[in-house]
Amino acid sequence: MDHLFILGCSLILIGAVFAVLVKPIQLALRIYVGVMSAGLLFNLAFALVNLVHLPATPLLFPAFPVLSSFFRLDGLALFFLLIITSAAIPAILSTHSYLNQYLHKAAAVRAFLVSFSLVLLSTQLLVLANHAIVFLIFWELMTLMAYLGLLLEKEKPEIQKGSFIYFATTHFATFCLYIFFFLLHSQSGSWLFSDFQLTQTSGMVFYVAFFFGFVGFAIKAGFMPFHFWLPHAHSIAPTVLSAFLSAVIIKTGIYGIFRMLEFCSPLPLWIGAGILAISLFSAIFGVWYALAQHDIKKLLAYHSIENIGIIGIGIGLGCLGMTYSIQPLIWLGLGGALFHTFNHAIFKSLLFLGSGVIYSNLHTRNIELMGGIVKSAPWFVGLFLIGSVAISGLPPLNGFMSEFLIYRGFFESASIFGGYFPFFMLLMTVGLAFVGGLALACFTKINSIMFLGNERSPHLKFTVTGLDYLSLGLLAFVCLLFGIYPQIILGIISSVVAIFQSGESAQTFSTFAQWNFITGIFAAIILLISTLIIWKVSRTNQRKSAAWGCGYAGQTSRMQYTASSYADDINGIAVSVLHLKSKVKIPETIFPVTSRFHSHAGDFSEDGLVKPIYSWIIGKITSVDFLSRTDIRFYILFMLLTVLFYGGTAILWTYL
Amino acid sequence: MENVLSILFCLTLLYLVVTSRIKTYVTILRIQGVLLSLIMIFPFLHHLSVHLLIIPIVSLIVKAIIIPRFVNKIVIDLDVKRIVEPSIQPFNFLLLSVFSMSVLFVSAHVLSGFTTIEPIPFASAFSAMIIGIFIIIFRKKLIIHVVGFLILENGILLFGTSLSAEMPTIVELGALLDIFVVVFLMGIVINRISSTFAQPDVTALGRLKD
Amino acid sequence: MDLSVSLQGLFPFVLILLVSPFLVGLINKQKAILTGRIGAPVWQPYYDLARLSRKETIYATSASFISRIAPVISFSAILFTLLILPIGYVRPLFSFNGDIIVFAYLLGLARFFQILGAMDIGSSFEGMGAAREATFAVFAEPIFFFTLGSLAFISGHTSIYDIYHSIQLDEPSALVFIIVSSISGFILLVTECSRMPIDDPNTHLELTMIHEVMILDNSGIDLFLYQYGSYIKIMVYAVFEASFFNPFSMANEWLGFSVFIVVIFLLTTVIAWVETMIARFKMKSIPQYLLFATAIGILNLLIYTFVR
Amino acid sequence: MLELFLLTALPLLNIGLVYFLKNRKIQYSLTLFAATVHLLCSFLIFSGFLNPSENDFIRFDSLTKLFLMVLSNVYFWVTLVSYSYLSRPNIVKEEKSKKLYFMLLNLYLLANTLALISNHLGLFWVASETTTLCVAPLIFYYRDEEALEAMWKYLFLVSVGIAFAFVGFLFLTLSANGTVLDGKQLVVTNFILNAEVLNPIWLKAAFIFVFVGLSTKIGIAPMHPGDIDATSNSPSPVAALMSGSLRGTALIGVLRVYQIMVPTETAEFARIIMIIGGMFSLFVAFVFMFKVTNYKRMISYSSVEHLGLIVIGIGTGGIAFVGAMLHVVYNSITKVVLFLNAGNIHRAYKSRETASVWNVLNAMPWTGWLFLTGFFAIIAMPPFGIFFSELMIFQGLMAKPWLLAGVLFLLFFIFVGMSKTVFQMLYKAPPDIANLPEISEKFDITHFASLILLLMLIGLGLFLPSELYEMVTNIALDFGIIL
Repeated sequence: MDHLFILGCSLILIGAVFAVLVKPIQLALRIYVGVMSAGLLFNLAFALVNLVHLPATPLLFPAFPVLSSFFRLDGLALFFLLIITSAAIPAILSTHSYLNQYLHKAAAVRAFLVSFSLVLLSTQLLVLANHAIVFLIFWELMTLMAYLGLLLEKEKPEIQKGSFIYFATTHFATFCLYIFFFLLHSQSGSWLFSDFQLTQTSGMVFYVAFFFGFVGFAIKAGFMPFHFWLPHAHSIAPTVLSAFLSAVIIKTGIYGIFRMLEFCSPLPLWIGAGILAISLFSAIFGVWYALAQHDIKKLLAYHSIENIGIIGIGIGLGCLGMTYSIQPLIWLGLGGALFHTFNHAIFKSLLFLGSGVIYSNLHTRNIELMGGIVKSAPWFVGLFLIGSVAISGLPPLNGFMSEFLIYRGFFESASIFGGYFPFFMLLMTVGLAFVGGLALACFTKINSIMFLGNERSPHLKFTVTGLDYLSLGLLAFVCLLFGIYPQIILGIISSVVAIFQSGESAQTFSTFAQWNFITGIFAAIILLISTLIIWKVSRTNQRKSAAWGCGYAGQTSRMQYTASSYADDINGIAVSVLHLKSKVKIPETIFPVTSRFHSHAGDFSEDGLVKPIYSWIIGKITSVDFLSRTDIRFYILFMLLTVLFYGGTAILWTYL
Repeated sequence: MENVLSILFCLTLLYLVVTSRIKTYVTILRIQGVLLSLIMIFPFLHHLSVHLLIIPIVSLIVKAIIIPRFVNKIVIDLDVKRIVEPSIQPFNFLLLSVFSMSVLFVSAHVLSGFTTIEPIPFASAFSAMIIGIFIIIFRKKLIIHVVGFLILENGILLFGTSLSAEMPTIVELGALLDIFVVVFLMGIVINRISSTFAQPDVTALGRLKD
Repeated sequence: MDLSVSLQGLFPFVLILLVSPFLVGLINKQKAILTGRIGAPVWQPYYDLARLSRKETIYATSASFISRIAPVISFSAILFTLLILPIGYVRPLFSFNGDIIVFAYLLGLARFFQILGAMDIGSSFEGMGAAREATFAVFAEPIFFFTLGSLAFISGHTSIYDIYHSIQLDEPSALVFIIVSSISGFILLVTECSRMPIDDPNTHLELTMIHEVMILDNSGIDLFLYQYGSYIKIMVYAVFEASFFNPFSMANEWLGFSVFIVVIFLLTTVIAWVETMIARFKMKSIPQYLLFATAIGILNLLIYTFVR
Repeated sequence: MLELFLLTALPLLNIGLVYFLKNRKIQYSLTLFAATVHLLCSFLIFSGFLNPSENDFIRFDSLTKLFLMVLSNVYFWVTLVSYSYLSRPNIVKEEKSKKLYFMLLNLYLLANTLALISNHLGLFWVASETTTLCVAPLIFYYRDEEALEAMWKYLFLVSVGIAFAFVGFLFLTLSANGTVLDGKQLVVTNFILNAEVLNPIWLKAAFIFVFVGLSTKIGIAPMHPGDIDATSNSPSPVAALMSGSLRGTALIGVLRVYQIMVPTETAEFARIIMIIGGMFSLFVAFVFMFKVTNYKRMISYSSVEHLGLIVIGIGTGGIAFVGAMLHVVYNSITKVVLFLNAGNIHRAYKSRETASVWNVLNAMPWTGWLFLTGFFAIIAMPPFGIFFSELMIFQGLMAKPWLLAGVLFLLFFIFVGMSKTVFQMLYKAPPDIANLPEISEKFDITHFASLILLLMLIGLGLFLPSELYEMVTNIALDFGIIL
């Protein structure tokens, strides 16, 4: 079976080669998209076929025993491979139209294409790796190639800044992972994931290893307060890459956390509780920050943090289940987290790729300058809307289904645990509901401001290419399919989660809800909606008229409600927590003069944590000047002093 | 006898510390060269083989004749002021030198208690090294730095001869040649520096920094 | 479950569909009486709906297809929440594990599209209403999960029907718990259905409204769907509230039915009374009010957990 | 003896030939021929096809073989690009330097080879002093004030340092006084065989002096400034040569003394000293990465960092020692790439200041991308070799967790500081579009060399050849490390 995968990977590499070698850039781009999507399709097929045949885990390169011991095709790896490929195919399809605006910079485009295909490749191999060093290699390669991908418009200062923050932060994460894997290695004496074991009996090592592993993966995943790189990187990346960054690359952090759970069983209680706390925090503040943004991509980036938080809540729940070996909780928590990981990859790709289409038409990311797009591209808006509904976790789309599993986990845990547990679980549930409310507010905001009403800045035309429709349509279809009929994927997930379930009674998804029932309801809702719409459209007595303006007819598009004012009510509650800053110039005379309002959302982690520490260290460094002597006599003096110092060390070493 | 010569050697060092005339520095280099050659000739007196005579003669030529002459030539060429401006008070310098020399002598004495060293040549050698370094550290003129370096080398040579270790002749000759070339090169560089910068001392060399 | 049970659930569903405008009429009538007027007849909502369904539909020039689909989706979602909610002792048409979550999120779906429909016009009046709706929803959502969620957590059930049926009034703390929960539930009702003191359904001063201003540019069949939807929503929350008192009906079907009717009637009276006596809150202080309701929920659960 | 002849005679012959033949093309061909033969010869020795004879003066153990290979490799590529470097249009002053260039290069090869293969510390000392002497005029290539200052500082500081090292060697002989070693007191192999009888006090003193003295050449802080000035102001091939091979040559001196100490109880002390020195080097690199305004100096500080890391690795022992040896190889290759491309940037922008370099990636795509790739290699990104060697060093450091934490902290900030500078050079848009210097570049020999070297780096990293690994483990075995 593995020749499918080898074929896919080779096609991805061939795509990169074509991107470099084919002379006309237009043609190169076309061939690239074709070859790459073919390669990814092969890999998707590979993942699906193997997932269906779980729990059998075949070897990847059976012909080369050494190589095949470096990789492992277990359920978790294959599931993430599925996520990667299914998010990558639409991204690749969108590449064609998105890059059209940059074709005059052929070299930069080629560089981007090559790094993009290498990102795809290294991400796929990363999740299959079974060897810590191989994992680290692909981890760093992925970081590096994604960094190179960010440089498509490298002349812009904001891109230089954002990409640098991304690069530096992820490099830091890698250092944490070094420590993590070294500790694991020292515990087990092997580099293979399948041999790693981390038990609490090892004392200090357990805590240190867990701490560094979690920090390393959490930085990549974007848990608060390690998230500060994420809005920077996502907002400046070429949109197809933003989509992939958000949909897949930050998920490799989640993948790492899943692996970590596999290593550290049995889990102590504080791990689950800690993950729950940090995740809820990420979810709430992620979405709240998102609400304050005007930059569509930054906003989506903060939503990634929120969704990572939701995934984390699922994981935390699963950890509790693992601690007390409660099968349903493991299933609902980890299964919900996995499902949400998949779903987030789908709808976040949809939204990011959509924002890419907007950017290539309007050349702005500021939502306050958009509006009225629905009139020129209703189908496009419809697809984007599907993504928005899905990410808000509303039925009948897939976002709801995964949140549903996590909610079910909470309720389930309440009936199992006694004592204080129900209370805290209820608090978590309410927190999740609060997140849902905020997400709803946020996505009604962007959909309204970006698409509805009248154009704020006039644009000539809004073109969406066929390939864009194809990629967005595919994603929207998956959203709808897994919302209404999640049984397809839940079967797979239950066999994936089996890794984490000790004991024989691996439960299946059908135990926890009458899925067919839910499918029925959702289908009925859609049926009802469609019927009503058809009925309504068939009614003939309709007419158009100007909007009601309390008698004032001279409305302009600038009088529309703005994103800032829409979000003001909610953000006003937490100005200081959110580091919101606004500058207002109010007209004070009777006759109106120029007045303005400017608001900016900071970030507590960046402004309150990272920047102060960083500038403190840099300040200390640059104030060290005893070494910056130009006089050669000092060099000789240093030499003498060093000899004396070492001599003193020798004496101390001998006599102490 | 070696001890007497070593003590003489030390006395030249102290004179070096108190003097402020460049000409004296050159003279002392000469004297030290002669003293070292004398010390090195002792093995020959024991064995009486031509083989052992080569090194003292060559070092006499290099250390006592060629190098001082070369340094002297640079001094004249450069027309540097004869007076050395110290960056430390002469008295303090003397105090520091005497202090470090006494420390060295005492520790050499202590060490000779349980190892196989001869304390006086050992301590003299290290005094020469440390005073060579002090001269480099406390003087500004580059030519004086070269002299300081040579004093340091003389100390090392003394140290080498005080050990009974035998270097192959070729290696020893190579070492002498190397030192000569180093000094020669340094001379050329100083010449260049004096033609490029206003004055050949360390204050001119401050362009390379971070 | 077999067909007869399902059909049994269908009957109250149809009943509520028919009765819900009457409930609003009842509230309005009582309000009129309390303010010393005769007021419109209780059947007035039926007349309104009939009129709206006949009238032609006017769309603003700036409106897009969103305006056309939003009322439908919003209405359908509300309709389906009704299918999940148990009425008294009767098992609803759809009852399954986790339907409490579906219930809450279906209302969310309805709200989502109502907001979009409002924003579609591009008028700042609708924008203002939509923004408020979104804000208050954020704070109302936790109340729902606190009131019903705490019951669910205590009972260990995740289906609304089972939750209500698990309420046992065998000890005083449970009684207190139920009563406080019903207070939270009332605040939720007031918020979600845009009644006083959150929103004033009567004023037509655009700046002060929430729900009414959002549907400012809707007419004809769209307005019909919105209005009917909002009537159903009130009914849903009234039933939601009345079901807290479900335990009283455990013994006897007819007793239960009468308790149910009495509670709903009392509720309309309370709403009418509150709307007459209390002025609308300042918009800025509404979140605090809602957080207060959440706090009641927390306190309630804490007391219940630790007293027991 | 054939091997010895091949390694040394050809450069020796060339010195004379080059001196008399003034045509630069002929000079170049001769030198390149010698470099190729040297490369071939050391490769044959490395891979075990040739087994040279050894005596009191000459030795070919694994350590020598490895470092010889490094030297040959660096020297070959540097020679290869030298002609194109010399033919670049430039100012008149340099013409004089060009006459001596190839002669000094040959002399350098001769001296450096002798230093590496020497078994006799006296010979080592003479040879390594000679390397300093031939590098010094090369530093002065540009004949400007900075070069003059750099040359003076390097010459003086290294001379003093080498003198210190000589003191160290004398201490070593002193430590053997009155033992069986009397008479053959500077032959390394004899010392290693009889390490237990040596006097520990003098052994420690010897190590201190050798380490401090040679640090001036290796670039271990705080003896690094001379090295920094020299590598940053010399022409790029020379800088590459110094960073890539000369530092290694000095390192082998330290390693020889350490090897003597390994069986004795003083080894632990040597390790502590090396770790202190290494950490201090990392600290210096950490501080100056945020201060440098000159990109060549930045690369030199990166050398200080990596040599520091190597010394820490040696001091840590175990797998870290193996990592350090591999690091020597990888670092030398990477430094050549960086310096060669920095030289290209310097030629195009006529400045070594970071502030006057913009947007290299667009203006000079080949140089820019190669420089960027070299930068990724030096900050230990896979699949380049340094990633693997650093990983080994870190793994070894796990035994001393706090040290590892310190190293990682410093390395992270070094990375931050360095990448800020590099990225600014590579991407920053020019401040004034109108006054841009006309820059156009074609694929030339430096790019070819960089490309091959980078591929070599990837190959050596990913598919660590068993010969190399065996060699490194043999070295480790010589140092008493059994993996």
